[in-house]
Amino acid sequence: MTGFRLPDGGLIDRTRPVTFTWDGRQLRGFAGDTLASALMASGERVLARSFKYHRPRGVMSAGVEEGGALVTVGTGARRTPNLKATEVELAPGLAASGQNAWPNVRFDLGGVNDLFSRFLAAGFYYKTFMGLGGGTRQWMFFERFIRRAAGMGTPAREPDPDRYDVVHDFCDLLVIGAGPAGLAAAGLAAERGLDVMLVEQDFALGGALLGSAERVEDKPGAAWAAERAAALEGVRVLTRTTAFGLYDGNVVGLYERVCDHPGDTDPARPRGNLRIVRPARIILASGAIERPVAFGNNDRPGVMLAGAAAAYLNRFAVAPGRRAVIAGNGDSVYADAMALAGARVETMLLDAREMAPPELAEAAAGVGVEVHSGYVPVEAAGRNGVTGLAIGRPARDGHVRLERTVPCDVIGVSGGWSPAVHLLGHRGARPVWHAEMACFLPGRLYDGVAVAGSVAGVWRTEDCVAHGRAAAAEAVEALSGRRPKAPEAPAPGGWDTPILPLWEVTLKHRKLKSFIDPQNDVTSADVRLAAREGYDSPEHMKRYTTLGMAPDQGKVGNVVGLAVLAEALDRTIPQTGLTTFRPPYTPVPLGAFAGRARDRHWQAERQTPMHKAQDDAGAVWTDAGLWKRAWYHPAQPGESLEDAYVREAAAVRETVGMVDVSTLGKIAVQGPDAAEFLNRVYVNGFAKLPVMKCRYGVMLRDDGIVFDDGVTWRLGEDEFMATTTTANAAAAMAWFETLLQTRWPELRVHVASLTDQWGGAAVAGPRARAAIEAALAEGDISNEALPFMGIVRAKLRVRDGEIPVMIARISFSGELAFEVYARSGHAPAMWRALLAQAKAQGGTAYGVEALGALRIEKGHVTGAELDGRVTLEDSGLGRMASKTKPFIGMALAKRPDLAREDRPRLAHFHPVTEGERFSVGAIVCEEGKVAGHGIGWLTGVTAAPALGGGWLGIGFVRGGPQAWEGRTVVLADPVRGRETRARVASPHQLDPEGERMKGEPTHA
Amino acid sequence: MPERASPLEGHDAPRRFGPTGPDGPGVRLSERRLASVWLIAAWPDRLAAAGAAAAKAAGVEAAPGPGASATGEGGTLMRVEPLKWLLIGEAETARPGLDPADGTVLELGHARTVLHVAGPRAVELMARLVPLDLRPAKFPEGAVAGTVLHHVGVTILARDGGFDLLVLRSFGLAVWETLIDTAAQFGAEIA
Amino acid sequence: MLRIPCPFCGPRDETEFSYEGDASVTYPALDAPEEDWFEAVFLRDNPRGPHTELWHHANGCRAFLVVERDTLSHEIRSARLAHGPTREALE
Amino acid sequence: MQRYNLLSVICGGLTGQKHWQRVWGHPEPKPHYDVVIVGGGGHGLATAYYLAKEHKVRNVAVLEKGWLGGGNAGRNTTIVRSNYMIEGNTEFYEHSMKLWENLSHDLNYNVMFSQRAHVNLVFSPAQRDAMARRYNIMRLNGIDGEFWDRDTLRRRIPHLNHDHGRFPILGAYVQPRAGTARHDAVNWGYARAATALGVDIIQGCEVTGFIRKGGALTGVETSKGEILADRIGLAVAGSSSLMAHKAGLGKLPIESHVLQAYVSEPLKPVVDQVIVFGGVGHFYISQSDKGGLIFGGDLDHYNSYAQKGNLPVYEHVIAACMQVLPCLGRVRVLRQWAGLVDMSMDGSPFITKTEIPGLYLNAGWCYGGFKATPASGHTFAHTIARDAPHPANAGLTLSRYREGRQIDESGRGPVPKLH
Ligand SMILES: Cc1cc2nc3c(=O)[nH]c(=O)nc-3n(C[C@H](O)[C@H](O)[C@H](O)COP(=O)(O)OP(=O)(O)OC[C@H]3O[C@@H](n4cnc5c(N)ncnc54)[C@H](O)[C@@H]3O)c2cc1C
Ligand SMILES: NC(=O)c1ccc[n+]([C@@H]2O[C@H](COP(=O)([O-])OP(=O)(O)OC[C@H]3O[C@@H](n4cnc5c(N)ncnc54)[C@H](O)[C@@H]3O)[C@@H](O)[C@H]2O)c1
Ligand SMILES: Cc1cc2nc3c(=O)[nH]c(=O)nc-3n(C[C@H](O)[C@H](O)[C@H](O)COP(=O)(O)O)c2cc1C
Ligand SMILES: [Zn+2]
Repeated sequence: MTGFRLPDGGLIDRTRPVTFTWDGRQLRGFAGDTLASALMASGERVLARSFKYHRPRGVMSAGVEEGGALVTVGTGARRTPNLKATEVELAPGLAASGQNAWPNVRFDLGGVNDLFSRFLAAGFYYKTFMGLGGGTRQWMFFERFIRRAAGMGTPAREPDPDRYDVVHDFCDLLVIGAGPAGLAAAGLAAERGLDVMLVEQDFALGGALLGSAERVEDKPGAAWAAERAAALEGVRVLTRTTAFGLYDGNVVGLYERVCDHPGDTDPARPRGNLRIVRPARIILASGAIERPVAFGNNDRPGVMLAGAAAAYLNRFAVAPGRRAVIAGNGDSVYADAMALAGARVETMLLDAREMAPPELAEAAAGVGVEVHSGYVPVEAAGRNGVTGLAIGRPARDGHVRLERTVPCDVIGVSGGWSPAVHLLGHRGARPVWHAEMACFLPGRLYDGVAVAGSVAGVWRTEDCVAHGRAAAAEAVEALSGRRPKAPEAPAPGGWDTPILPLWEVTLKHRKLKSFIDPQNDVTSADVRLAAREGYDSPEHMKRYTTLGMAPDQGKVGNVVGLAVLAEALDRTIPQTGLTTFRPPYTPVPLGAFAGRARDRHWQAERQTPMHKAQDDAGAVWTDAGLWKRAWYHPAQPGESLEDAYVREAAAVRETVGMVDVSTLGKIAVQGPDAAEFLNRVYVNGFAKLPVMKCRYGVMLRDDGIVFDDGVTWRLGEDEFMATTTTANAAAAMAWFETLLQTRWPELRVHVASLTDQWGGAAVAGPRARAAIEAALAEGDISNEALPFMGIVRAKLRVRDGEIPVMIARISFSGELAFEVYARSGHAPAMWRALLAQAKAQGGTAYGVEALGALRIEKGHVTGAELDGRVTLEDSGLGRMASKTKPFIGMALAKRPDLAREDRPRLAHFHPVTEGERFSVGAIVCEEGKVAGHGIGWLTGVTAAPALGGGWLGIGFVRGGPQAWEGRTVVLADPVRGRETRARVASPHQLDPEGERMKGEPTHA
Repeated sequence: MPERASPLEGHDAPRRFGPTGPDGPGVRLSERRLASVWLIAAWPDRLAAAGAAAAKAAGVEAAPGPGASATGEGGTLMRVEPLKWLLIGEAETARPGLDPADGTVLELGHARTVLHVAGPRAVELMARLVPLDLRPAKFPEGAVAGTVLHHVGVTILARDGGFDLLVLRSFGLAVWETLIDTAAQFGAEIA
Repeated sequence: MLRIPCPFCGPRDETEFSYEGDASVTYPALDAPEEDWFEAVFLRDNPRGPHTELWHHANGCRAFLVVERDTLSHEIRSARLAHGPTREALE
Repeated sequence: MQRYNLLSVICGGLTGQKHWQRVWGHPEPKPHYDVVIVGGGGHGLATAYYLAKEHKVRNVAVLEKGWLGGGNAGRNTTIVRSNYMIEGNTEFYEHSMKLWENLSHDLNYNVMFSQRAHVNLVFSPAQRDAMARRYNIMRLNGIDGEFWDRDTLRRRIPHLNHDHGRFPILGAYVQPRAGTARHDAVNWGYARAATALGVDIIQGCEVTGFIRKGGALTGVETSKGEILADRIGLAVAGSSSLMAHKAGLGKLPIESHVLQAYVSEPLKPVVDQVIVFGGVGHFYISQSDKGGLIFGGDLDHYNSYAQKGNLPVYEHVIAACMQVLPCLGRVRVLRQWAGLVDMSMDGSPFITKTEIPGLYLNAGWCYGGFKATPASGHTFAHTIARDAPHPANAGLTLSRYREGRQIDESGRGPVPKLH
């Protein structure tokens, strides 16, 4: 027989029926059901198949410790695998299905594994599949089948359509768990004026009271809980919210399920929130989790925790079966048995203890429970569902004498209770074994963290309430600054008759297949095998058998497994030791941690002030760090990258071109010691740089390797603007602050970022001056007034007036060039005004590809060359280093390997065969020695009209160009299947004296 | 002087989006155009003197301490760094007078844009963006804080019951889009 | 999450800061011998336990802080401004 | 040593798993050994194995303070590759790759080395060019490496975020022979084989100091008493600075950091290769044979010995994961843990003699020591046995920094947190 709905009772809302589908079939439950209770009410028993043996599995609990019923919910992009049916709130239209089975969970071909289970003991895969004759081919052949059989649910292949938020919360007191202890704690703290947050993973408040028939202050527990909850004004109560991790600083991670439950599928709202809470104090009131006992076939559908059997009855008005056997070793099972009997379920109670507690036994018998003391469960009968239970009596030799089989269709088992101390373990605190109560209690507590209720081994409800209040009172005292006097909290305990530790039932002459971790199919025999083979540390046993490594993380199996291991090693449980608790307490969707940082919003996009102006004109964009930079400006739609950059570069050489340089880092350096500071930071000198002049500088790292380069402008006696590469702008700023605040505190210098204050355009080419002058409203940029590396202030005429600008004679392309800086708000107007004049001169806008071509022809280094491993001399800048003043990096730059003459130096490469090309990343090798690490590498390539029109490369070669006069080298590029011969030349062939940059244009 | 371009150009047309409840949108978003921004930085041993100059420029009693701001004729003076104040205003103001022996002044009028977040659910929106407790009790009118919004540095000023977010201009549009993306769930309006 | 008590801004998340390593390293004069620079740049105590280190409040008040933190328990005992003159000015 | 094969598994099934021998014991330490290895991680165990097997030095003890394989060896994301560019690294990691390819047979223990390809995504032309240099160097050294363009990548991994990412995926550089292995199996395989050759593996034995006579070290003080040794090899990864101080080596160029890793709930096959990317962020993911997705990214950027990580790195790593595999949004993180990585000043390791006679150092493994385990053991054993480096670890010296020969794959300079 299977489960069925009772005509009345439970906390479900019978006025709101909910239809849902299970493996495609329509079924019905009510609001307030979980998927598990609704399936049980519909008579479904086999809901899943186990990991290794593919044995049939049903509901084994009523909470997050569920080891059996793992299902998949949702379809298409919203398909969500591995959900525990006990944690899924029933919602209208919910589509749930079985997983890890073919064709379905009721009839699964994978079940054949169970027949061979004797060969598939723990760790068998370490001892075979290696194949013969070396190599990995045989293993990888078997691996394909193993991977398909393993794993549980199948994830979606489409992007998750839902969004999640990361929410930052702050409070005085965070209470975790809304059972009697948590509700009491939150209530008292709020009354005393604390700013309180109460979080509860369930969709209802009350904790264990929801599943028990117990009365509190002479009203049903659930009603008492609802009353307490209603009285919590001013408390932020978050249901469907799991505290999954406790971290340093007592910061707690929460996952709040927002839109995964009935009645709230608003598209604008996130599916869930990852909440990061920073409480001043925490009260952990997370309760305790019931443990099973390892007995024969204890994984069959119909075997569940005793408390769960009662909970389905009390909370969901579902009888798990017609004839139940409740088997336990402590007082708590009596209430469970009485609840079942009260619902006219024929119930037998086995109490492992010889002397059952008299009043409890009498009360149970009073409602028709057949009580047997001194009895234990031996072996469940039935395959796809329990049909009976063999019972017996423990004998002195530790085994059990089998007596008889009792027909039944549900078995509720209890081996005791494990306080949910997991969160305390996240920060490394080890729980302490309490032998008499056979459970681990919280160990050392961190300051600011208190425990309340059954998490501390306090079992009676009224004691839990008192414990909650005491913990809250302590928090109020602590936060008021007064030394908190320890309030009298109830001591652990509360059972009339002590529990009788019972971990495993064994027969003398027959081995029982008893499961400790039903999800990973780990049996007690596996644990003993691990001990026998030498994997006898609990950490080795865990990893060899995979006990506790499944989705329930051993919430019910870990302590039982540890007890079996301790017995196998003839040691006590505390001597053996528990494995480590790790976040998350229960699994959390990856999407929640990503929050809004999805797709395009993963990293913020930076735009220059002239972005829109160029975009409107059809610019094609590329990325430079977080910036968008114009890659090229197609003359007509569809123009290729190569055609565009050759055209643009030619314009700069022949008429005029304009490029957006706003992304360069710009740092204001102000104060009387500004010049001295720059002198120490750059290899070359700045003290004698005249005002309204600028100078190219290079910075080294402490270890003597080149860090960054750029032009520094002197705008006043005590005011400089240092420009850096786009990539190192933030790093350079932080580096300046490091030096000023931690190494040279005596220097009177202030630094601040100017990157976003100015938009900059480089106007380069023989007609650059003419183009700018046509737009000038004020200012003289003649060669006399504005010599090479000079700066002037001027005004440009724009559509609606005049704008102030700074103009500097800086050239990166090697042509006559000016960098025009306007304040960001005026920069679009500057760009439009200058571009109009440039076009009038036959010029164009150009992008970073053309910029690259021009600088390669000129032999300038960029980030492609300065890869964090090259020195000043390597990059052809050795002569810049000052001989007279010290600078950062000078000492370690002298290290022997950095000073070797045969280091790779900057050079140009020309193809020997006309028309041939080569690519960046090619390795420069000597003729006949195309192997090993070669003698250099290429960092940049381009078509080079200004240097003979052929293909041109820039890069490094051992000993520099002079070492390869008249000799060809091989450019090996095996990744692209190419090998070309090249001639090595000096990188400074184009206008080496720089007449174009410095003087009047001699040509054009 | 010609009109200044905004980094939100083309993206800030007034509209409503998300489920607005009976009592109107939960969040109102707008851009506040600044005309002048001056960074006043004191030498460590001249903090008081530089502070006095800053206060004078802002037209307030005294220069505000850490986490505070003061508003006067010359604009709003905010203490943003141990040795630095930021003076922002919607009117053009002259360069604050400061003796070089006391510190330095830097013009940053164009470096930032100000995004204003207002409305009954502004605090809830901000809790999804920055790791600070911006509830009125903890972050009253006039409070100032430098923090991080999705990896982007931002300075927050509590003003007119809402918040001014001072963002580097180049990040302006990206932060604006993040505000819109996150605010939709509260019912929002671009004013 | 490390909560770092910035003397200027108050307690803040580690995400606003950038960790800048061992604060007990003293860097020699720029033209000091290679060996002194080698030790300052390359060798570290790397203790398990109390550690004096630098944190830069990059997304906050841009101040460098000298923080005393235990590298095993992560407990933070103190934080002060690294720049002496500014520290004195604020006291 | 008892042979593991299909026959033995069948025999096990028929005899109720009774005939399996112990893989290792719990020997009490002898008063003297020829060689003592401090640290029972992958590197320490492998070193002991190769000392016994290749150099016939059998009077060896491995001293492990906790349980063997409990350090980084039991915590890593199991990625095995040999795609290194800088001289010294290229040779060393390919030497390791060749040892990996026969390791299950050498140890008679299935380490599950699965060569499913290491796919390094590329987001910008500049990144594509920079990596071309590394994969060309690999090819010139006989190491497999190729480039998958957009279409190939789209065909091989259709559910990557090809079109909607913050940066366009331009393709990927791939090492087909690279992949993953089962970390525990490597530790247990080496421990079992070393025990069979006579090595004593002593767990729960913490080295607390060193015994000196004259200038030389003659043994170690431990939680189980004094143990004398002619030669001592340090292989304690994240604890290297602590041991170096005690041994008199002074400061090392190392910072210890927490590196986190994550596993998802078990899933049917969804990620077949090892998928990684760097530059615009840092992320790596693969799927274990049990079905869990194993992934990680950057370390927690501050010094730490805590073996537990903090929330900001969750957000950083998982946002990177969702950027390239947005279909994993509803898949759930099952467990997060952390190891204690010894970050060196250039991101490369040290396998070398030291200035103290008889003391040898194996450290500086950063993110990447699991793939090095076979070669590290092999070359460290050679260095200890011969008191001279093997060709494959000749470049991995402590003195390289003084010479100005940093082996800096990333070019980020002497800042440990950046490697
Ligand atoms: C999260 C994470 C992910 C990683 N992912 C990868 C990856 O994908 N690929 C890769 O190649 N590498 C990876 N690594 C790096 C790799 O795991 C390590 O570099 C490598 O394992 C270090 O060598 P080991 O195994 O000997 O170290 P460990 O296993 O740490 O060995 C050191 C041992 O020394 C012991 N010890 C310490 N002090 C003492 C003492 N005083 N006395 C006695 N014993 C002592 C420790 O208990 C420890 O067992 C990862 C590391 C981590 C933490
Ligand atoms: N008779 C017995 O032996 C026995 C044993 C255990 C418990 N109990 C009963 O259980 C109750 C114990 O009261 P209590 O308040 O200590 O515990 P509780 O179990 O009633 O409540 C704990 C609550 O915390 C929630 N929770 C746990 N971990 C969480 C997390 N990480 N995040 C969010 N929520 C989480 C649970 O969902 C639950 O609602 C009493 O009624 C007691 O009588 C009895
Ligand atoms: C490659 C790999 C795979 C893992 N797979 C799982 C897993 O499937 N389930 C699980 O619970 N833990 C898994 N773990 C984590 C371990 O349980 C454990 O957290 C880790 O070894 C660190 O040990 P500690 O948590 O005891 O400190 C895995 C660890 C590694 C390195
Ligand atoms: Zn600060």
